[in-house]
Amino acid sequence: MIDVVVFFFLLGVFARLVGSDLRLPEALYETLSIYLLLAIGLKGGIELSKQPLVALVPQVLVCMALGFAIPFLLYPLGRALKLVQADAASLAAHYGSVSVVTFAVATAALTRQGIAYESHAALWVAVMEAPGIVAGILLARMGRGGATNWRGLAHDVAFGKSVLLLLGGLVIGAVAGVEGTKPIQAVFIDPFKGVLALFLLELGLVAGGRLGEVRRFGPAVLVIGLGAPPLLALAGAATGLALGLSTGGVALLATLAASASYIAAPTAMRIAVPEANAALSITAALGISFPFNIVIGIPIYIELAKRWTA
Amino acid sequence: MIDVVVFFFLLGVFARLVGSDLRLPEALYETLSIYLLLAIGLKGGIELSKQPLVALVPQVLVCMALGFAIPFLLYPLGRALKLVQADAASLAAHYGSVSVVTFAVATAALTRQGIAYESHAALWVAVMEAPGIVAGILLARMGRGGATNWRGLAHDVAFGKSVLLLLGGLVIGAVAGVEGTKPIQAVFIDPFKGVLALFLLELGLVAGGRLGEVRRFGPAVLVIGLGAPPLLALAGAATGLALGLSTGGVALLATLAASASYIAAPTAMRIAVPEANAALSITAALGISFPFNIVIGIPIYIELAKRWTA
Amino acid sequence: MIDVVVFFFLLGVFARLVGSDLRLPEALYETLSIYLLLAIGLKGGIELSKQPLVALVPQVLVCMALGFAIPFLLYPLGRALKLVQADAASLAAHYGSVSVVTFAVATAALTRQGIAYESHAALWVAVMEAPGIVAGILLARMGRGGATNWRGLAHDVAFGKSVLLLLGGLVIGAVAGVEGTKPIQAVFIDPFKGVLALFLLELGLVAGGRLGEVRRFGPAVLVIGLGAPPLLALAGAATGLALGLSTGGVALLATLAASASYIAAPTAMRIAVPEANAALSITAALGISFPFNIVIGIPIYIELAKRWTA
Amino acid sequence: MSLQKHPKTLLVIVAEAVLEKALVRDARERGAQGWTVAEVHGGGHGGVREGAWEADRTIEMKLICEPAVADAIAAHVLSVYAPNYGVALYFSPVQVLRPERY
Amino acid sequence: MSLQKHPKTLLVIVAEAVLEKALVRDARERGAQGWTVAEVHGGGHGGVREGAWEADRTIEMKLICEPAVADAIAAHVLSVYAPNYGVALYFSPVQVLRPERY
Amino acid sequence: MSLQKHPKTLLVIVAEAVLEKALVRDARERGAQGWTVAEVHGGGHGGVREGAWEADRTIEMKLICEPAVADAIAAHVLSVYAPNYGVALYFSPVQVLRPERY
Ligand SMILES: Nc1ncnc2c1ncn2[C@@H]1O[C@H](COP(=O)(O)O)[C@@H](O)[C@H]1O
Ligand SMILES: Nc1ncnc2c1ncn2[C@@H]1O[C@H](COP(=O)(O)O)[C@@H](O)[C@H]1O
Ligand SMILES: Nc1ncnc2c1ncn2[C@@H]1O[C@H](COP(=O)(O)O)[C@@H](O)[C@H]1O
Ligand code: NA
Ligand code: NA
Ligand code: NA
Repeated sequence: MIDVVVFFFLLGVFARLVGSDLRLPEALYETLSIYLLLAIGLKGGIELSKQPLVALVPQVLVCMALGFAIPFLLYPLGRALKLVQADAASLAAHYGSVSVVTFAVATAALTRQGIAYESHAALWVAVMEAPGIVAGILLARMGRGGATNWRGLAHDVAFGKSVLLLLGGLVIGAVAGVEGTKPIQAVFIDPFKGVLALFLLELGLVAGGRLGEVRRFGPAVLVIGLGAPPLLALAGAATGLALGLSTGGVALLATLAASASYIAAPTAMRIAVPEANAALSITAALGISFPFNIVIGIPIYIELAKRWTA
Repeated sequence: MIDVVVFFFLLGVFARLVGSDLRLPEALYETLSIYLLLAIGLKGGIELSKQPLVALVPQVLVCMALGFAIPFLLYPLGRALKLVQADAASLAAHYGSVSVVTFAVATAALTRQGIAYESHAALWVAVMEAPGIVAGILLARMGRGGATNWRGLAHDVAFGKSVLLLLGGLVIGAVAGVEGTKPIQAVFIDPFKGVLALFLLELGLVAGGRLGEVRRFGPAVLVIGLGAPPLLALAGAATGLALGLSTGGVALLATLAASASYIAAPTAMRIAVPEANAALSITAALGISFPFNIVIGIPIYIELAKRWTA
Repeated sequence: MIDVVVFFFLLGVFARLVGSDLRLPEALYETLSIYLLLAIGLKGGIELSKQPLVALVPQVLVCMALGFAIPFLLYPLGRALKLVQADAASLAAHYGSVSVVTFAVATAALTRQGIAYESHAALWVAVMEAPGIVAGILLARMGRGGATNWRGLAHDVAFGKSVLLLLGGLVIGAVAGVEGTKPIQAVFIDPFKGVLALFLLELGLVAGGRLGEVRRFGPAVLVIGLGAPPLLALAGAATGLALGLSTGGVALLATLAASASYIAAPTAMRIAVPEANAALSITAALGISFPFNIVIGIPIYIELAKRWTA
Repeated sequence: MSLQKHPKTLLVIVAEAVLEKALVRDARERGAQGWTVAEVHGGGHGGVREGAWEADRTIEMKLICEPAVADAIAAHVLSVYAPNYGVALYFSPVQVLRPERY
Repeated sequence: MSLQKHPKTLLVIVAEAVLEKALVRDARERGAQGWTVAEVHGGGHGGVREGAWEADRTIEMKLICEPAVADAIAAHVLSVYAPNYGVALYFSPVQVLRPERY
Repeated sequence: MSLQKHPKTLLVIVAEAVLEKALVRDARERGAQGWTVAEVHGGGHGGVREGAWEADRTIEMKLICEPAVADAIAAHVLSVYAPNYGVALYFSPVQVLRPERY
């Protein structure tokens, strides 16, 4: 059975395709994304408070390496599909980074199916935001003059909204623990899935708007949008296996690898690689791969994880 | 005892009348209305999932006919009160369509009094949005040149925010069922009345602002604003009886008939009948009939339904 | 142990100090403040419904007198620190009025520690908003020509958002009572602390922005920002003792006295005493005293109340 | 600086928000190559418009274009919308740098 | 097109949002027949104004009116508000179509 | 009224919101003493920009300044940002009252 939150996404896509005037106010969009980042961080942090931190260092490093490696995998594919250097690199960066909402949909699916996963998985999300973006910028600059303001960029990503809220939530959850966070659970834990549903409605509206653009960019965007996720999911799942993760953990790492960023990456690439076509990347990431992942991909990745860890 | 949510409406009216600077941000207004539409739809849809759909077809058709007929009842009254054709027609259209919040207040009152009603009543709301608007436009065009872009209009109403979210919620609720929607109930079911209270605070502010305008439009607006609801409630209750609805169902259909739209109708009429005075209709609908219905009308319609179905 | 909501404040300050792009949409800020005011009022009102109102009259009068007296205590201090008349008076007005969020943090701390307090304390907050502002304006006008539009000012404060929502909530809570408000508790009671956490995140962002300004205003702002709260807390606690309040009540009155307004006062003073430097007051109130109170002050005031009422 | 500036006309249309879609379409049909919209509130002969409900919102649309295009759009707005909608419009001479884009 | 255009003055006032009500009243008293307000943020001699809290919000008010009316309003704003509030104002010549409305 | 008016240039830059911080910095470095920003949406050669996601938002920045300062800022924006970003800019002659502030 499809998870109920996915229906909200489809409703949004439908509304957009039929030209409905439905629009969620921008302030709501921002509020929901702030909420989801904080809530995911907090939940992970509460779990983090129950275990030794040192054991997580290898996981963190491997996750970062995975995010950094992905653009190097995808870039040649983009070039082979006749994308110019900047576009191939920028697109690759989006897939190197991660989509927090795709992650949330995957955890919801796991919970529904009663499959356990590493409770601190939010930490992986937080550390996988940045490396792919850095790799994408390196690829865009490769063999070219243009100097990159690495300091500014590092600052913008490390202290950007996504990483800051995820890590902030993680730290607060870890420090305050189960007891300390009890009074705020009615806001940050219980309504999580309902809020996710609303956010998916909004993302459906945006993704629906992107679908119309697919034609504009030719087959490259389709090939990458549909081909990259399963490919990267394999890489993610293999990494998860190598790290000895649980079934749910393997599925989540596959999902993270397969997912493409549509918050941190677009903004960062717009500043660092302005010559790249922003519409192309967002169309692939949000118009194609995002729906693919939440509707078709995640069930497959979970199935894959079950078999590989059986 | 007056329902607590009505107090929030009165607080809003009071704030406006004394010239308070209290204003709810526009994004909140939009968010609350999106939420209420989705939540009402979802709730109805969950119930819909428990029963055969075919049995509802007659109800749906009769509800639509009722909405379509109402403007033909009201239009002569408006003309008799010396309103010009466009104004009488536009005003009639508002009453032909329905107010979702009035409906919500009525369901809350029924629940509080422990009176059962057809659990799929949200479906009536969804199908009663449009017919009254169409009838109003026909009346405005009657015996006149002006061509109406019916295709564009049909599109705008069918895929407009209200109908889309109500039907979207209904379908999601029906497909996902009780089990499937459980994870999102903390957002869409439990807080419903509290959110309704907030929305009524906002509507109170708007209605309070309209009260000052009543004088501007002379007695016509008062006569219709106060006279139409009880009249239409009778028509609605009679229709409900004829359909063999439960006590609560009769009360709800009376309420729907008596209520005037202030979301879908004003926007649709602004486009289709721009020569009508928009302020006049909104003043009658939101400044007079809305408060009348939620404070005085609904208790009366419930009482009426109890007697007629006894 | 620090209350979890305080961590959200610190996260906001941190985000701002490191120059993060994190910003809460303005509509969210407004929504949260409307929610908190209503919720605090409602909670107090529900309690109010359980007791005789007449017994509260002396408390109310003494609280108002305390708020009115505070600016007369602080003004000479400001002048001694070389502030010009308008600035000293405006700053004093901020401390004469109260901070609703500081109050909320204090009630949360009391609840966590299991210390009882007068359940109608929200009433104190409502009546303490205005007197300090009036006193501050008198001080600014003292021995000067400029006429003050007292009527307009009285209107703006009495029907301003803060007082209106607090009193509105109180009245609704008192009239609807425990039973009547049950259906809206899922919105106005349960999520209170989580919403408070979000609001503190936002206030942290604002306060963090103010910290950079501290230097600009020299030592005066630091001396008052850090010195006034403990001083005023003593006055508040003493008043609480004199009124025969419970331990929690003494702590709350100390907190109210120590807290500085950053909603009602800045706007009122901007209109009534425009020649005062608004940035100076907000820097002291929100940049220094607010963090001081919620991190260090409140635990001390509670300790103090425990000893004095032992 | 030796910036080459070119005269264009800025046409500003303040109108009920419900007209936005139609105004964009009409402006493009008459030769406008771009448009910018801000959400505003205000008042005029039709009373105060505060954006308190859906049909009470107001937009300000700016069109930088050839004088003849501005005239065509303004004439259309004046004859089609102004009789029944709250509309204010004005022209202002401006200078642009890349004239082919406007 | 034979659009008949009429010269008017556009007066733009950027000011602290707390002044909005007063500015509308003052402008109407001095002959303005309409006004349009947008919410903005910015910075100037009074520092950066980001709208981070209630008294930190900024508005931009536009008034299309007779030159003499614009002058009267500007003079009033300059003498009454500018000394103590963050205010920027400028005049711009514009052309309108229905002159009696401005 | 004997208001003393002084000519200045109003430079309006409509650009992707991601550029705001950089534009403020660049404008100040080139002599702008203040700036005003409004959130807008619109469309042009780069397609429709609706603000539907983070990198799709658009701002309109207004700078009242000396003509030479406006030219320097515009030249900079044109050479550095316009090649890769959605940018529209135009100049308009305005008059101000307190010339030393702009
Ligand atoms: N003289 C004016 N100056 C500035 N804006 C105006 C003026 N007149 C009208 N407007 C704007 O245009 C809208 C519609 O104007 P009206 O049709 O006169 O009600 C108003 O709500 C204002 O936002
Ligand atoms: N030169 C300028 N160009 C554009 N806007 C300005 C300028 N100077 C001031 N402003 C606006 O006017 C407000 C108040 O200006 P000020 O009184 O100089 O701080 C600022 O916050 C800006 O929004
Ligand atoms: N002719 C125009 N009139 C008004 N605004 C424009 C015009 N052209 C472009 N813009 C604005 O500038 C932004 C970027 O323009 P462009 O680079 O042409 O896509 C658009 O999204 C519009 O908001
Ligand atoms: Na990825
Ligand atoms: Na009706
Ligand atoms: Na105080």
